[in-house]
Amino acid sequence: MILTNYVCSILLIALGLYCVVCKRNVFKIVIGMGVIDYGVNLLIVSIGFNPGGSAPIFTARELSHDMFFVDPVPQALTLTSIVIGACVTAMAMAIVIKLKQKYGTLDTEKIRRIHG
Amino acid sequence: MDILMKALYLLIFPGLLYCSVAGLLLAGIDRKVVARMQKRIGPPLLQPAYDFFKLLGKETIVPAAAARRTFLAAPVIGLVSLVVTAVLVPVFGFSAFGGVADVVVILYLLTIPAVAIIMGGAASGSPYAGVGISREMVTMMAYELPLVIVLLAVGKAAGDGGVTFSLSKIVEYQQANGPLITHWTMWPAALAMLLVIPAEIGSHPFDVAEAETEICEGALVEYSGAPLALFKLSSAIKLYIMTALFSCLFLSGWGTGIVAVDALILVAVCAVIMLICVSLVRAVCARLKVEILFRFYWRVVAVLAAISLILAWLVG
Amino acid sequence: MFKKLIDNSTAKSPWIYHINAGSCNGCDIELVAVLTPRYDAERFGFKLAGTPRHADIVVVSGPVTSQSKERLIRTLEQVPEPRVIVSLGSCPRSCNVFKGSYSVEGPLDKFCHVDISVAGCAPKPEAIVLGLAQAAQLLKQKREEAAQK
Amino acid sequence: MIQHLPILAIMTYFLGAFLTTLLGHNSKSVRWFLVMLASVASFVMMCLLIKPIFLDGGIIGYWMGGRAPEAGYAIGIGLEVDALSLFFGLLVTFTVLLSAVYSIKYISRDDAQDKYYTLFLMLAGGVLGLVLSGDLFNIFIMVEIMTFAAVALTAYRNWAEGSLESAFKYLAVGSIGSSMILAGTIMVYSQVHTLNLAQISALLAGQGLTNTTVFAFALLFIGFGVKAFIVPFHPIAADAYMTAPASISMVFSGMVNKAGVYGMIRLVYVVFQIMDVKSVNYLIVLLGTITMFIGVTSALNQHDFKRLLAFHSISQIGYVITAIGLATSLGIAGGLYHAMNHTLFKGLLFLCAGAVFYSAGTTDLDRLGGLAKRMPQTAAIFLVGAAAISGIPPFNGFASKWVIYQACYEAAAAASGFASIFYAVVTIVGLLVSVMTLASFVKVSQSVFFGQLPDEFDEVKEAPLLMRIPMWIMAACCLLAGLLPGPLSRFALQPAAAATLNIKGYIDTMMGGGYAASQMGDVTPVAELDFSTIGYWQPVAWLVLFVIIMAAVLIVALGSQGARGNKRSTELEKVDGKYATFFGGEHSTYSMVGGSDLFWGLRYNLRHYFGFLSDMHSGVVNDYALWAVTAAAGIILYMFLFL
Repeated sequence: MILTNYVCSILLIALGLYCVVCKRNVFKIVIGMGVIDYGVNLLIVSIGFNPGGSAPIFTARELSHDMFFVDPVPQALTLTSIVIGACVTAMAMAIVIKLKQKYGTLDTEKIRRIHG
Repeated sequence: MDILMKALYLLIFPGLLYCSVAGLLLAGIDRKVVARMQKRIGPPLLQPAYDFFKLLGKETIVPAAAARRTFLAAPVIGLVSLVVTAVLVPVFGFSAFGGVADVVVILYLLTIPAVAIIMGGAASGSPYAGVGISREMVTMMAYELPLVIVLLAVGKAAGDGGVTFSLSKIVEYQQANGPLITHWTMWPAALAMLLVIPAEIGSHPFDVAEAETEICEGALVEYSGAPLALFKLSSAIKLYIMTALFSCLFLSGWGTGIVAVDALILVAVCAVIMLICVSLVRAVCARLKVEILFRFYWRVVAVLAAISLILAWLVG
Repeated sequence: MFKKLIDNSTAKSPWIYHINAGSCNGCDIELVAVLTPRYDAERFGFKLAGTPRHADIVVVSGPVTSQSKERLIRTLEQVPEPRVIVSLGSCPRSCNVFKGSYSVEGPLDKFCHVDISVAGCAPKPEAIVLGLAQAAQLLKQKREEAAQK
Repeated sequence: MIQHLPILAIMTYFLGAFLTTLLGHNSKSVRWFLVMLASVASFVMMCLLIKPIFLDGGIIGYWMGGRAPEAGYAIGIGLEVDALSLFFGLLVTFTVLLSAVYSIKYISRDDAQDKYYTLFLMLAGGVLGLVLSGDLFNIFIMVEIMTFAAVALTAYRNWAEGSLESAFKYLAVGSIGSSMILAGTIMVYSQVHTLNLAQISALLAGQGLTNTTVFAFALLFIGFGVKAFIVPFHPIAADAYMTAPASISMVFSGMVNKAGVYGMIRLVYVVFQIMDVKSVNYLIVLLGTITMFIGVTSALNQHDFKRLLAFHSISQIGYVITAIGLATSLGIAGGLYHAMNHTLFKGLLFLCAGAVFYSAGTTDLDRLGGLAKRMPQTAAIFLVGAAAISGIPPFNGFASKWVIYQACYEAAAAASGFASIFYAVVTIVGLLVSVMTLASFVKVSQSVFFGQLPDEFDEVKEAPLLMRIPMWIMAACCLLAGLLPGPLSRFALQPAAAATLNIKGYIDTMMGGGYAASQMGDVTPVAELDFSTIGYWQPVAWLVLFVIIMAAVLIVALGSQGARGNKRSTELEKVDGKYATFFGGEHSTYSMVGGSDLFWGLRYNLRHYFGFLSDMHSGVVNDYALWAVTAAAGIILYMFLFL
């Protein structure tokens, strides 16, 4: 079951990379970047997952030694990473809007005034 | 006292005075010998010295389009760096700065005179100088690669298993084991070095940068008077330094122990090396084109040097 | 002593810049002949310079044509002091056979002071060597005169 | 008090960024005051750390909120400052300070300045946080903040040609790198269940290499490689450095790519301690060598001042990476020394480019020329920078390059068989790259500062004083760092190199005494760097030489006459006769060898190679991403095959 998660996350990352490498539309590249992020996030959550564990929401008083829950650290990491990913996507979108205004196109083959 | 000694080294021996005299003498010999090879009588031996002093007495014109300070400072910087190099190159057993001369330092110092010419030329604002700079730079990149490999090969051969960057260690090794030229592995490197020398000093088949018949002396086109004299002196000193470097890398390891005698012998040795690699080549060759020059150095000379480097590794 | 050294060197190392102001090339060939093994002017220290900035002696051949006049004057000005101007052959002296041509503005001494004039059409190499040797002495003289002032 | 300084230094930047947005919207002076206050305060704080860390050899560990490790597990977020971190921290704060001073004038013509300064301080805080952090995930966050701010700053002048597209490329490829770092982080976490660098280091050393560890290492290595812009992740850097404002380009090459370098050092030496594996050495040295060679040859091909500098930045980082990959104390010290020098001289050169842009409005080498007459100080400063980067003695570039060659060749001598030939070739490439660097700076000086002055730049004025002050400071630092390698190595480089190699103290400081001892092997001794063998480090000789030079310059200057060079070029046209440029007798007119045409002989012979380079930097973001992904795949494959 957890293996499915890993496979999915790898697939997502691969899909995202494919998107960034092969798609000529700037917009799709931004989506690809997002997909890579989600793949990594899925990976993080999966790594923190313990089969059969409960959600790690306790107060210090409730905590005892026989409790079994999933690792809370990766979840916290995922949250942070999602926030960062959202910021990056927002930034990318802002740049894409400006690109469209300035170049009049979203085609990467045409957005290459700097080269050589 | 220390300061006095250092000043003495820099100004008299083996610095400014000695290397100027040696360089001018070598240049004179070169001109005389080439003339004799062409069945001419040739100029007097002291002709380069006459040229130098005459230029000192001429008017110095700074063109209005030139960047004045750079234009005037360039020859001085070139000369000073050469004098420092001359001090660092050992005279057989004797080296002025306590035997810490280093090959890489010399390599870098040797680029400064070329850079000084280039900077001076660039500052003069002449289009001829622009072409000259371009050629000078390409020439420099051409000969620098083989020179680097030669120095490393020698460093390996003289490193006693390891590698040394120190010229004095190289000399010591030769004192113990005989001159490096007697090791067959170093022959290609020696040949490569002999071919590097004429390009480094910009003598005839490789003087694309100063082609006086095509681009009016290239980077030196606007120079006159004292700055030009300094450039001419620099090129004479370079002649001495390059040949002395060759003798230090491949022919040292002996000497009388008396510094004055050694210095004289060194000049003689330099003259012989110069006759082989500069005068002879100069008398019989026509000027190369710059792209051919570049190809020659990277394809032929660099390969020669690399063969030596690999041999040194395999044998040593 | 230093001054004397420079003065003496001045006479021994004259560098030539050659301007062709419309010559028929006869004199130019003779000038080059001077540098060949037979006459070998280099034994006196003569050398052909590539730019007027390096020159001590300017050798002008040819009757000054209207095309070359301006360029000639400009180049002559660019030679640093002390300098000597030598006219080579009959043309810069008198315009020779070209006199009266619509395109000839010479002779040379209309535009500058000529120090030495070597005559002949074309002058013999021996004559050129003599003229140049005199020019070299003149250089030294000019330097000394300038120093006295 | 002293252990609070690192976090305070970071927070000062972030607080400054926040306050600049809040208060600096309308008032210029408030904005400047805040920015200067933040950069000076951080710099001072870093300087205060010099004594306890560099001189006394201490390490400062700091747990946020006082959450010290419990039961042998680090549960809090830690900051840890050892000599290595401090070394980079000093570079960062110094660069930020100078860049802030420079920005005041340089950015004064743009709008939205409060955003500029906000992002600027965020960038600074991100990089400083990265180098001082002791927590792997925190490093990722700081990398993201840094990338975010850097991308935004690249696009800051969105009216400038290409700034938007280069920002987008930077973001696209950079985010691949960031994702790799994140993935690597979490893989490390899956192995050791902690994010604290010190603890990871101790636990991984105990565990040995597993497949997951190797994969994690490869991912993190690639991630930091992207951040350090090694080849083939470099085209984004070239674009970003070129189009960002010069004050930001300086920050990029001064600290953003240093952050990547720092990450690599931390990673390979401290976290994974993998440098005794020969195949990793070879990989890093190979990557470094390729980086320096491709960087410099691409630079030869350029005709834009800042793009050329950008490629040199890449090339110099190649030196640093190479030196670090050698895994000897000499190599590390040389690499750090060169990293520092690179910050100094490349920052200087970018500032010069900025000054040229500020005054002349362009950085196109084919259009510029003769500016030395209008901007003599900038030209002089540029010459210092060019000499330093080309490794001309006595400037700093020479000293550090010398150490690197020495390290390379010693490694060659120590190795045997193929490896020794490999290191020898690396040395040769290094020396050759140095010459090519010199060549391309000759090109710049010929086509920007010397040569003929085109009419359109007649009215150009010298850069304002506020821009020249940081330039002069950096120029002075270039000279000082070159003349005083002894004290520098004793007080900064050796402690940093020692900190890199001796990680017991690093672990114990964070995890409590004796924690490392259970896991770690012996301490690696750091050899004393001996600069005396360089041969020219003789102060007395230099003094004498200096006197001689001064005398000679005086003599030459007194003996010369000539027209003063400060005429307008239209007047120069009128200068005729004696002081005109010799033009074969013609009236002199404007005629120059174009900057991109200056190395014809070289370019002709290597035309196929240069063609390949042109194709490589195609400008299409897909291609750049493809380069990155391919290289990443290659590196991962290499790691699995040879580790």
